[in-house]
Amino acid sequence: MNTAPLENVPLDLSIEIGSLHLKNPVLAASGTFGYGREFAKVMDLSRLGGIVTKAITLEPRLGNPTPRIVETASGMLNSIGLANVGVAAFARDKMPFLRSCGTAVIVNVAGRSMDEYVEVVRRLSDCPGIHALEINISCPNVQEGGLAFGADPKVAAAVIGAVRSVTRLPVIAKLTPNVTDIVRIAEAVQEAGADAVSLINTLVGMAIDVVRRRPELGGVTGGLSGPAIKPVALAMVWKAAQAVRIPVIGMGGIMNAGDALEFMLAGAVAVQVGTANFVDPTSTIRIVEGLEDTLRERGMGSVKEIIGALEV
Amino acid sequence: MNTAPLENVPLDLSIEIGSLHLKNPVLAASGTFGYGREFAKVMDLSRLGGIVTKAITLEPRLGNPTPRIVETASGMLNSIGLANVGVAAFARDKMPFLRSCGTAVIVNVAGRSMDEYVEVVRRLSDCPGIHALEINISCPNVQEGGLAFGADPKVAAAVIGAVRSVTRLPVIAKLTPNVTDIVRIAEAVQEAGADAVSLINTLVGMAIDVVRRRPELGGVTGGLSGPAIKPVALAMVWKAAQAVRIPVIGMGGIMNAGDALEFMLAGAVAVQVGTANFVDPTSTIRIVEGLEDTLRERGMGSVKEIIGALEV
Amino acid sequence: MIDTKTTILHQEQIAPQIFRLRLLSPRIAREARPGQFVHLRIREGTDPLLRRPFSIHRVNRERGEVQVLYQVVGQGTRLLSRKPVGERLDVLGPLGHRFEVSEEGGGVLLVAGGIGIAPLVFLCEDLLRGHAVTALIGARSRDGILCHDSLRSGGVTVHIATDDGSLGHRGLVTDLLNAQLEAGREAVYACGPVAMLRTVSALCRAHRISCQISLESRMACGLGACLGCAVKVRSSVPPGYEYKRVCKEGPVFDAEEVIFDENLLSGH
Amino acid sequence: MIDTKTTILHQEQIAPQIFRLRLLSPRIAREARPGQFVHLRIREGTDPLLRRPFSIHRVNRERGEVQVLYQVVGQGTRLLSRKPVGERLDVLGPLGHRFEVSEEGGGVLLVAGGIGIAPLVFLCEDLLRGHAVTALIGARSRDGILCHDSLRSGGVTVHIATDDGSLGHRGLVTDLLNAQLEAGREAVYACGPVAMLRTVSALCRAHRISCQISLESRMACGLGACLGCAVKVRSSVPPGYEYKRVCKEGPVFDAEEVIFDENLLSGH
Ligand SMILES: Cc1cc2nc3c(=O)[nH]c(=O)nc-3n(C[C@H](O)[C@H](O)[C@H](O)COP(=O)(O)OP(=O)(O)OC[C@H]3O[C@@H](n4cnc5c(N)ncnc54)[C@H](O)[C@@H]3O)c2cc1C
Ligand SMILES: Cc1cc2nc3c(=O)[nH]c(=O)nc-3n(C[C@H](O)[C@H](O)[C@H](O)COP(=O)(O)OP(=O)(O)OC[C@H]3O[C@@H](n4cnc5c(N)ncnc54)[C@H](O)[C@@H]3O)c2cc1C
Ligand SMILES: Cc1cc2nc3c(=O)[nH]c(=O)nc-3n(C[C@H](O)[C@H](O)[C@H](O)COP(=O)(O)O)c2cc1C
Ligand SMILES: Cc1cc2nc3c(=O)[nH]c(=O)nc-3n(C[C@H](O)[C@H](O)[C@H](O)COP(=O)(O)O)c2cc1C
Ligand code: FES
Ligand code: FES
Repeated sequence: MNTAPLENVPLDLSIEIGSLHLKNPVLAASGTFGYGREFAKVMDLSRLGGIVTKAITLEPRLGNPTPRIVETASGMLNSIGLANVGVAAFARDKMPFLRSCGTAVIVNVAGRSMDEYVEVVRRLSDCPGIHALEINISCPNVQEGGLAFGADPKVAAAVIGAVRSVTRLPVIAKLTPNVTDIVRIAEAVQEAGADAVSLINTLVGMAIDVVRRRPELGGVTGGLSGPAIKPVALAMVWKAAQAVRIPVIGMGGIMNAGDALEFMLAGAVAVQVGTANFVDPTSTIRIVEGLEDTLRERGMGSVKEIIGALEV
Repeated sequence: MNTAPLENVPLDLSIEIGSLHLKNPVLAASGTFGYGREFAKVMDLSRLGGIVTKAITLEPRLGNPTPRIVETASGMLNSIGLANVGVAAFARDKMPFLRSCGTAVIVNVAGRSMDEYVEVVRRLSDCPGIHALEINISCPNVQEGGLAFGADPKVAAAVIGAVRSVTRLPVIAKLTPNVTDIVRIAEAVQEAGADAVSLINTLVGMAIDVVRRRPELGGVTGGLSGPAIKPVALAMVWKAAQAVRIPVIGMGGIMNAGDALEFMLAGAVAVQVGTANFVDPTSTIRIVEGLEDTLRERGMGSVKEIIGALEV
Repeated sequence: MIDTKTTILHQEQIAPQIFRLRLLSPRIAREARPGQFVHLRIREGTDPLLRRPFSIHRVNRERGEVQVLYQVVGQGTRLLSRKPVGERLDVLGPLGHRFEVSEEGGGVLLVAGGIGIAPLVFLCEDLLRGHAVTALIGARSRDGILCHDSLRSGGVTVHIATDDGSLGHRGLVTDLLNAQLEAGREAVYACGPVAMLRTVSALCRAHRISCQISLESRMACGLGACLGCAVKVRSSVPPGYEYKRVCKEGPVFDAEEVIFDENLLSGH
Repeated sequence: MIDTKTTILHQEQIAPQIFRLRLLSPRIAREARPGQFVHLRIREGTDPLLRRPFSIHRVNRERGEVQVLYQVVGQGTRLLSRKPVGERLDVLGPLGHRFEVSEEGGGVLLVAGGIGIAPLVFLCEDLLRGHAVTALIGARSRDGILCHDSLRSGGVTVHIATDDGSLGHRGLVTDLLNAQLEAGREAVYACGPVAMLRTVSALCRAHRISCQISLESRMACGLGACLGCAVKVRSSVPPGYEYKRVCKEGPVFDAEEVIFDENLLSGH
């Protein structure tokens, strides 16, 4: 994946997720890319397929007690909580920059209650420059709501149905892996009107400081992300992609173009890159370039030829 | 954890799991230690708390197509299937050696049907030298049964209740992490008469060869083990230990004594060591020694002082 | 700030568990300000996965050199200490906020605990241009007292404290602080263990002397994006606190704003 | 067999991507038999997690040396190739089953594809004591033809084939096989790509000449415990096949028993 582009043949990396057109299938994952600005110094954001923002709630939230992160084998746990500036400040202070980035803006939405989800979605729908909403029914780091919404197919469908009815923006349901059967949740949100599903959010995990005999995280448990979880994510994406008609956006431990290809072969139309941004802030761009190289090397005109091309 | 024992003060590493007495809390995990013999050349098996055998079924089984393993970031996927010699050959050919090892022998039992579990348990109960049975209601690598038994609290309870009624040996229910709420399963098997629960078995995972566009494993998906899954395992052990009265045996990615201590602080009375045996075949012994060192360093007389001592 | 491949020019052990690393990076050397840090990728692969943050200890702008002074405390720093000269090292930086230095000259005080001396040496270069600098350096024993000779020869008045009395005052470095503060100072700059910083902050407040402290926190991105490095600070709006990012608003904070609670004292 | 810390005595690149590693391990050198392998831990930490298996290429019992000849194909072998002399390496071995060599002298044939030459050189030492040895060595191009000079000077008759014709016959090493087998041989020993082994096995069967092949398979334990390295072999009881462990019953198998199905051809 280190080879430079061989020649400048026209390559089609674009993909569609319902009415959402992306110039390429590589998105920065929620919570790992801030509101974009921090990364503008190290890369050209317009080369990204899109940016998914940190979760936005109705009111500002401070987030969880510290320490909030701990490294684990090939992964990390985070217990950030839903720390964010709230929907009003987001629309006022963060959207102007995001609108100017030249890439798709997908806003990740969270809430404590069904009403909160609906209200945040309503307000965001009035805000110009947003291309799609990702409904986070899967955050493991909040006491109320969060995980609970995404772990039960009926509740998941109810949230998605409710937000669906108040917005024209494409609705992406972000699913939790902490369930017995993710396919049932994916099917339920599809029926409720989701335009796409994205998976996986983090796995619930824990680490203990044996000297102090205390949890490493202020929030006790946290969400596991990074290469460690890639096999779990890939299995779920593969199962979900076979079961639903709507597009599947895959993520979990993607570090390089090879990893992204695995998810796309398994059926993901696009991928999100999370923890990798912390290891190498230009990961997303490297992955875009790596996908271009792969298409050239294999003489393929469009990235769509890869999607779901796994032979089982 | 590399320091040699400081002095030879008497240390009590023993623990009890119902009527099962273990000289120390370190067991070799099912499927990673064969039937013991392979490791006898590199260590003194009598220093182990116990050995859990590969899953035993009624008839011999060949196991899954190859390739059966693939390395992942800080972990591995296996799709061995329930390859084993069958209960008759096990009792005849493998038990004589196991009986001579000077350590507790715990036989891992699997089946395609409730009847098969019951029949295997019945036959093993007639076989001298077995200290306990671990009922594997959680193997992700078999088409029928396996995972299905462990993913539903009612089914899990039915299997455990059925085997409970045909044996006097301690019954340990081995739980799958691939569920929405492992606590409900743990509670269900406790009510059904399990003497202990052990967790976690492997997480369902997948890896793809992007050049050949094929799954890396002959069995398509497999079970993820090793350090990658430790945070997930620890969170589940901690939750289960708080919820049930029966002892919890913890495992998942334990590589050294520090890892074992994390599980014990979280409430595990004993630990199992799996994938670590492949990296260093003497891992189990190193962990026993590391626990001894820890007790000495902290001036503790018994390993029981550590169990559940996490301050949250 | 951009992502850079640097080259290891030199690495040497200068005390037990303490190493000095010299990296070639003309851009970082040029842009770096005292108090800022670099975020190092220890090695390729996924173990360890995350970068490690280190204060910029010194720079040599002419030679394009950046120095890091670090202590081996775990896997990442152990691996770093084994890197040979000539190896390339992936470095993000300079990151974070600098120590603020006032234009008016006057007497300033540095307080360092252990490896906390690292960023204060760089700060000293700035301060010595217009200020009389006194440094209080503390450590467990004489082995842990670092950089005192070079500070002295640079014109800094140095006082030393060791827990075991093997060099200077026997006791905590903060034991020396009251006398210094009573003499009057324009500003205090401190870096070291959280318990030390708490004492320094309290004494400075009592003496109404402005105090800047450099904090540590576990970091993922180092860029302000993940909110992982949060530290609790006072706020005028309910609930009376908020979080700031050590990598972005810090690592240098005004001591007044930091809330020294249990989580800060015990965690990283 | 026990777990051993060995020391790297020497490591050199002998061809593109091909390295020769010399380890100090008197015990392994003493116990090793041709066809057996060692299981190396590449580095500390969890990336890569699993050991890597390599055939024993040569031993020097007097000096207690064990040699491995390997090709860089991925992360593990790349990291191995960068290890400096003097570093300690954690090695399990010798493991697995040896090549069987008959007591009666006679003409035997070795067939090597690429890095498959590695175990056959050790075997040669045994064979040369009572047998006339011919070796067919194949590779993509002349760069990949290894050890031919030392085999020749040891008294082996060597024939070479390269895909691009840059050395010896242009074409597959198996093109040379029929002529050799028609000349009659007591036994054939082969190691190399699975497709090559399949052809060698088929031709040997056709000529009713006994053939032993060394197989590769992904391994976890290397000790026979995990059943991860299974390979499908013929069986007289239904369903007509069973699995054997490459690390225990292998890596050397009687070519007759191995089932060259799609999984073996495409996987490791
Ligand atoms: C802004 C800043 C500047 C720093 N400057 C220096 C310096 O100049 N010299 C120096 O020796 N050390 C400095 N540190 C601390 C240094 O980052 C840690 O000692 C180092 O990360 C430990 O890594 P490890 O793998 O050896 O330890 P481990 O304990 O194995 O690390 C495990 C994890 O915890 C994190 N961690 C452990 N200790 C600390 C810590 N004290 N602060 C932050 N994260 C930690 C690691 O980054 C890693 O993610 C600084 C920290 C920060 C935040
Ligand atoms: C019994 C035996 C003897 C061998 N002898 C030699 C030898 O003498 N010289 C030599 O160059 N190679 C030999 N090999 C192959 C060697 O083990 C692999 O090339 C090596 O494991 C690749 O590791 P990697 O990390 O560089 O590659 P990666 O492809 O990154 O490895 C990923 C995983 O796949 C496994 N793997 C990859 N290729 C193979 C393979 N061909 N066989 C088994 N597992 C593989 C690795 O062990 C690892 O678990 C032998 C293999 C076996 C089973
Ligand atoms: C620090 C951090 C914060 C995150 N915050 C959010 C969030 O606010 N909303 C959300 O849906 N997912 C959040 N996630 C989950 C990621 O978007 C992603 O689903 C997960 O990390 C798996 O991908 P990765 O392994 O590439 O990181 C967060 C992840 C991390 C590491
Ligand atoms: C190769 C392999 C085979 C396994 N076979 C079994 C089995 O037969 N029965 C069972 O209950 N668990 C089996 N397991 C699961 C382990 O016992 C253990 O639950 C899991 O690997 C997590 O622990 P670890 O991370 O320490 O390996 C197997 C695991 C591996 C890696
Ligand atoms: S380390 Fe990510 S915000 Fe500070
Ligand atoms: S590698 Fe484990 S049985 Fe062969």
